[in-house]
Amino acid sequence: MGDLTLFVPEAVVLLGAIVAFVLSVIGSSYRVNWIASVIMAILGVAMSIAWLGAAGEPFFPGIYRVDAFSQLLKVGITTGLFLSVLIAGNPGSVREHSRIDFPMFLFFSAVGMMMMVSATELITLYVALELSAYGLYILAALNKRQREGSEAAAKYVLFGAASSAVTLFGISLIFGVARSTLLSEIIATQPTPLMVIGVLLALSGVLFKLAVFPFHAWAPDTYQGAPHEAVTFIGTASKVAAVGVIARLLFLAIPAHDSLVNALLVLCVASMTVGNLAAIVQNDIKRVLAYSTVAQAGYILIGLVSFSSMGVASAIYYAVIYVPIVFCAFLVVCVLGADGSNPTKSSIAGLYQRSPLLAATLLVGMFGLAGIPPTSGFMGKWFLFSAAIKSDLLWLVLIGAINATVSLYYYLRIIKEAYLTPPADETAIKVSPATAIAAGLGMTLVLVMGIYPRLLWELAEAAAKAIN
Amino acid sequence: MTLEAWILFALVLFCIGLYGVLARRNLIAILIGIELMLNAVSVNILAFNHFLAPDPAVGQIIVLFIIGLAAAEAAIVLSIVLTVYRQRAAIDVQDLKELKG
Amino acid sequence: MNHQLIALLTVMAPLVAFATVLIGFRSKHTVASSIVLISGLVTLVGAALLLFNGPVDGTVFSARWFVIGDHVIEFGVLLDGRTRMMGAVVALITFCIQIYSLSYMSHDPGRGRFFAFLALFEWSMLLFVFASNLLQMFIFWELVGLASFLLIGFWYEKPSAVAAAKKAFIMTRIGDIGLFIGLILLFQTVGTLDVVRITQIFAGEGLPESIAPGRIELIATLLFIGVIGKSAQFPLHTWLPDAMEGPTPVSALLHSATMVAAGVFLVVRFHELFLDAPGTMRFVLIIATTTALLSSTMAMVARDMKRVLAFSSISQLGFMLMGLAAGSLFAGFFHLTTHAFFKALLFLCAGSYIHKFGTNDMVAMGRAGAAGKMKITTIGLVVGGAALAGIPPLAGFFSKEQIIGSLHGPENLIFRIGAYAAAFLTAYYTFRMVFLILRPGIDSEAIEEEPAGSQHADAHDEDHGPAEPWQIVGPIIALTLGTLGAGFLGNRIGHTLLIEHIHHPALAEMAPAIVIALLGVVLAWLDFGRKGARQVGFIARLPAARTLFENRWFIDTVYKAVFVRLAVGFAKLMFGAETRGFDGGADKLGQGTVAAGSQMAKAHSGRLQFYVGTAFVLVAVLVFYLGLS
Amino acid sequence: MTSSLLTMMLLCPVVALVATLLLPGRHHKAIKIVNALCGFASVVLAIVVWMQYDRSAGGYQMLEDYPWVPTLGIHYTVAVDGAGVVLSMLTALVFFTGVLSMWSLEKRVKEYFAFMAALVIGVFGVFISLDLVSFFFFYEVAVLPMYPLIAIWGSTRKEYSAMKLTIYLMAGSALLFPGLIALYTHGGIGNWNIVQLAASGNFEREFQIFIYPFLYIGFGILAGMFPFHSWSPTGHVAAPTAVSMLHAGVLMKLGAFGIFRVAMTILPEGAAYWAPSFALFATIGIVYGAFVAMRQNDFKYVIGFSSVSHMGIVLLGLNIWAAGGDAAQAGLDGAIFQMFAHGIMTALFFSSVGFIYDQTHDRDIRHFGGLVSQVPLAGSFFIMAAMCGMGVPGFASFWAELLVFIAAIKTFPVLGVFAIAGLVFTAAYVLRVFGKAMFGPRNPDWEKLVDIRVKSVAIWPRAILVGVLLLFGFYPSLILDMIRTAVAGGQ
Repeated sequence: MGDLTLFVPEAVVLLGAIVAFVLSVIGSSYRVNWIASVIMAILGVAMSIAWLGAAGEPFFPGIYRVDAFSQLLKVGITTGLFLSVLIAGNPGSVREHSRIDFPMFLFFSAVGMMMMVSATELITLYVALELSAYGLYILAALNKRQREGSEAAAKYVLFGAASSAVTLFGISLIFGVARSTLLSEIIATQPTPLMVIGVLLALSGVLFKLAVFPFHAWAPDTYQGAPHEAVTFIGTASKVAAVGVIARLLFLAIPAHDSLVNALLVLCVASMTVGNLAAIVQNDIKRVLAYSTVAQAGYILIGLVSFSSMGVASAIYYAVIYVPIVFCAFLVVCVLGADGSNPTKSSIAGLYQRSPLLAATLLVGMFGLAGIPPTSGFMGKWFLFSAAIKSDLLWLVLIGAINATVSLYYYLRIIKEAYLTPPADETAIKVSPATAIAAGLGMTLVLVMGIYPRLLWELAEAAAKAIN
Repeated sequence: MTLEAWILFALVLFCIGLYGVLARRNLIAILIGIELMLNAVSVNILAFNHFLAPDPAVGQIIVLFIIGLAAAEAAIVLSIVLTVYRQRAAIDVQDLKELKG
Repeated sequence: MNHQLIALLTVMAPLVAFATVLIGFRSKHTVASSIVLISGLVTLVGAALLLFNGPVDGTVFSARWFVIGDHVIEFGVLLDGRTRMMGAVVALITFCIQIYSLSYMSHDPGRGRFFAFLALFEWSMLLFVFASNLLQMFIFWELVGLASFLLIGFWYEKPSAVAAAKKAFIMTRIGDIGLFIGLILLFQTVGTLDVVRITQIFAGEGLPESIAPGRIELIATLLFIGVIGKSAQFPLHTWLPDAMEGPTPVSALLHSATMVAAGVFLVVRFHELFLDAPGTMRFVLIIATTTALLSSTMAMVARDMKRVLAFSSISQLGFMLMGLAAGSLFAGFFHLTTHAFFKALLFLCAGSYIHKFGTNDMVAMGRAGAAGKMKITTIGLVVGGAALAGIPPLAGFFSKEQIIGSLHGPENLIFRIGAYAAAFLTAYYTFRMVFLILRPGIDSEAIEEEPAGSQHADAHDEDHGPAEPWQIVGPIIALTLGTLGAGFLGNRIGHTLLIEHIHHPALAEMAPAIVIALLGVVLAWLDFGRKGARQVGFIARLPAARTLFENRWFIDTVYKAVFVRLAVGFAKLMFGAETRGFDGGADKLGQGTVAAGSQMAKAHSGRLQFYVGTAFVLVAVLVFYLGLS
Repeated sequence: MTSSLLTMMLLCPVVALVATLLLPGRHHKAIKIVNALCGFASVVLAIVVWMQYDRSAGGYQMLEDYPWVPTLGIHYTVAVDGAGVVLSMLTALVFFTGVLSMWSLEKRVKEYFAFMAALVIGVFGVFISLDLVSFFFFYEVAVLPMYPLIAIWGSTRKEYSAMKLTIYLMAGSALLFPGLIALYTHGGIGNWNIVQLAASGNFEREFQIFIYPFLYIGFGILAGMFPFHSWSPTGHVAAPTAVSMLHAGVLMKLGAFGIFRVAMTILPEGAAYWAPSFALFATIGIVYGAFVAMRQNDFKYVIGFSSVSHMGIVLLGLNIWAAGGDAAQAGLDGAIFQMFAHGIMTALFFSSVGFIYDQTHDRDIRHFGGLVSQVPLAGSFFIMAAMCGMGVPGFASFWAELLVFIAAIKTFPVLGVFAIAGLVFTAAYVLRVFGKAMFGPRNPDWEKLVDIRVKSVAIWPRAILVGVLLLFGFYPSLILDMIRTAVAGGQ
């Protein structure tokens, strides 16, 4: 047995899940449950940050590794968790009688994600993957508008289950070739074509999580039908975890990476293009964000397919900064959709007059997604593209940059609605203090990491080194 | 039976499951298709385990995990199917196309 | 006083006046005109001092101004014979015209601005003349164009004036491009733009061996293209007749000592260079002769007094260039000087009539009793006309003799004949003008053919004040005296130009020209002057010729039909390319992207099994690919 | 010597931005005053920079260097050479006069000045950055605020134009991304410093030839390069006065400056290889812009296409520099001078047109007549700007064009002749506007127009701009000597 203290961040989040569970069982009010959850989430973030420098293996050798890589991603995950919990003070789109369980699923899922990024053994990885997914499946079904919620959840869970079956099939192939499930042993094996196929198949489950084409189609539908607060979590933390897993798995096939890279390049380009194109004509803001997620997944893949330390670092960097950026966008969705409805372009019209804070948050979020300085999105893209060009993928960067241009079109249209179109209803929007804090926090994170990227980047570089 | 035969069998099983997922309209049938795919994987792993693995216990443990996870997954899928049923009084996958575009 | 100070005062006084008036006193007319007049006087005195006791040669002032590559271009004032002489002429004539304008423009609401522009005009011309390098010349050449644009279009609410100003600017600018390119090539060839250096190089120091054959010809031709535009030579002459849309004092200035004179002065300035390009000189000769003849014919049928004078200017400019091209610097420059006097005089006289009678039509003026009512003006007109016609012993006679004299030798025979012909026509149309005013035939046929549009005269209301106030009479008298006397200054001018031997033609040489000029006068007398003359010129009796001449050989028409339409068509084409091609194309691309997005969104049909199926098919394809490789 | 002058200059708009954001939106006057003060401060600092710059030494001066992301070699490095000094001055002037010319703004004052300050931050940043990343960072910062500025305060299809402009410029950035990064990865010196990259000599000829078009076209789009110019007139037309001033005045210069500072400096061989082709495009742009302008009836479209034409001159000059040869220096001097002159001139243009438009809400030249007599001052300012545009001596742009043309005749004789011929076409369209709107019979509809009052704020920006145009028009070596040091350090 290793040093169990290394498991503290996960343990805190797990404890949070248990607290939330207990509180719901003893019938306390949602308010109490929420406050407790916020505290636990803050603890989780604090512990993750405190354990940033930790390294070692808390359990049996080879199956679970705590290192710079996993810890940085955990910070991202817990940040996502914290922000998602913070704005769930009054989750209007979640069914009334299910609200009390809402935080618990977030926490359980977060535990799964944190384990995903630390898992160094295939079955552990798979279990963590499923653990993180189950909570999300349930969360998706909790929409107040149950007809939509159930459809969203059904699509999500069935697609998810099918791709996890494929993942498992891939794992079985890897196992067959390497005769082990420990990544450290697999990596030592000479990869055969079968092994490469296995890696590709095994990736499908995480590609699904990241919503990479062709495993993306659930995203728009689920985003649209799931409660806003749940989507906030799905859209932030789970991407970080997925990036971590992909980074780990890809390195299994490094020696034979040419064809695998080509395969992933196809997915990468297709993701960016499909996501951006489909997002153009959307009216529902959540659908826009869903398709934009698909495109962003493509950008992240640019870093990963660069197959270099810098590429991984840039992907990690992007995944982490992506959390507050997307959060800024979803925060607005949550506030505007507090009655359970989905905000559309027309419902954000004149947002500036109704709430300058929300409009600014939206602006920062959109600019972040579009990669406009001084938001962190710009630096993120810059790092990704730098990595790709270092790996001689100039054309990929060109495609990515053109896609970024296309994406600007729909981001700007949202901003235009918020700032230009006069509102149909001029009443000011009330923003709760917690939400205001969350908005401020989100914007600060986006801007600070854009203007001062150094700290996070160096962490990401260390993380990328740790993975090799 | 040789390893190849087992693998072939697993592959066929997997494809049958996949067919179920893609072609059946009933949500429960789709779930069953997924279960078949998982079982195919189990077969696969056991075959590899039996013929190749240094330590036969590993495969068996993996399969136990798979079975357990599959059960949990089934529970979740069923519960969601139930909500679908409540809303639409049907569990036809073809009805699930209100969210689109 | 030292020369530097005088020179600076001379050239900068008008600028100070211009700036002061424009910024501070645009609407305080009296102050404005006083300031400009004072500056004009300062300039005049300065120019006179420079002319009579200035140093013969040398740059008296220079300041680092600009850098091209490694070459420093300096802003300088160069004094030598040519510049001192020309500067004095410019200053004198401008001052006369400024005084004249006091009365002429006295009722114009914009006269503050008018005087400011006059000062700008004078300043530009002076610095053009005194420039120490070609670039500076070019700059002030352009500013002269700008000032004349502003003055021609002075009555900017009149569309015809605006059109005329625009035409003047664009047509001269076409020439300027030639000059500009020539300037650059010259700079590249000899490596300097300094006037003195260039003169030295071409005068005898010799050129570097490496210069490609024909290079000097090319440069000279390009420079001459600038002259064609500025001095209104064929084929860019058409702006000048239109340019009298401006107030008459402006025309007087434009046609005598500034604007058009600038072109000729450029050739004077770089005469050494032109002499080194014999091919170009032939070309200049051809153009100049053509222009002299062509515009004379146009003058024969015009009834607008200012238009007749405008055509005569074109023709006389042709004469000057003929002289220069024939190799005689003195002849060309002499004629430039004398012409400045009598042409300014003629325009001032014309303005005086126009001011009084409110029409530009000579027939109408004559009928209104112009000759009787305005004696001094009429004397001026007769003297100026005689000078223009080349009647001895007036100014124009001597200078024209010099030009014809310079066209000696068999190779110039045809040009000499052309010059005689032009001289004949000049005498004819000048005296046609004189007789139409002096001896109006009340029942002559000419009256019935009132040309359309001759009532556009610039005098706004008739008969204000005395017919001949001192501000108008004074300059006319001064210029009349100048016209009477300038012809005898030939030696003096030659001396100033440092020309040692001036060829004074003998009487026998002069005889043909005198005879021809008198013939022209006589013919004019027969057609217009004698009692009972029908007052219809012999040309007017030839319908074909008349139509041709009245329509100015259809040159304007052709320009309008070909070049203007070509430009407009080209602009239309470009506009179409922009809206449908570059701009429209970009829009199309955007629309295409959105349409693709719409299709893409439609593909997400919401059907789960389609989603999953697509994913599996694609994964299968990739697996297949991985398996193969 | 280290000094923080440049950073201080950069901080002027930053202070303006922060102060504007902190001030309550209803205090219009306070916001305007704060911005005007910051603008004025930046002018003062630009003048100080101008004075402090040691012309005899040349090269890059007032260097400040702080690591930003050190492991990737990204620094915040600022320094100026002569070109940077001149263009910083331009920016400061346009910033200050831009604020003044929007003094009467009443609509959403706070956001307006915030966005404008953001734009100016970007522009300053580009002109002083020596690090490719910070260069591009500021470049993008400068571009984006145009969208809200046009879309909110603009006119005539404002949303369409704003979107078109932004997308077009971002498409340019799409080319810059791979181009700039390739410089870094290929440079192999582990940092993004423009000077060091240029000196590294690690770019072999094939690479330069391959990468150069990315950078040239990417920056060129912002410079209004034919055939990728069509965003620019559309944007001009829609933009409000001060935004047009900024847009044509400084924003388009960023593109040209990028070509000069990044593409040509780092990739000289590639630049030389492509120079004839791109010079051809630049020349087409000169003539083409003039001809299209001849057909336009909207004041701002005319000016917009004139900008295409004038920026063609800038690009031509730059390409002459890139092509090398005897005339290279003159070409570059002319190009940078033209950037400055055109910036001031266009700002003056737009501020005059804006003054008229604010009262009439009409910009069709056919609907006007005799404006000089109706609004003598505004009309005169317009005429002066137009004359500068025509290259009339006495105005700054004359010298700039002169230099470019002299160099063009030497390096690309045929193109040079066409470019010079463009002067005639320019005169044609400018005079057309004069004839239709400024001169001619007064249009009775606009008899009630109010002219610029001599004692109002409105006269200041115009007077300053005219003053600058004339100052450098009459005494060009004042600025030219500064520009010339650019090359001493740059080459």
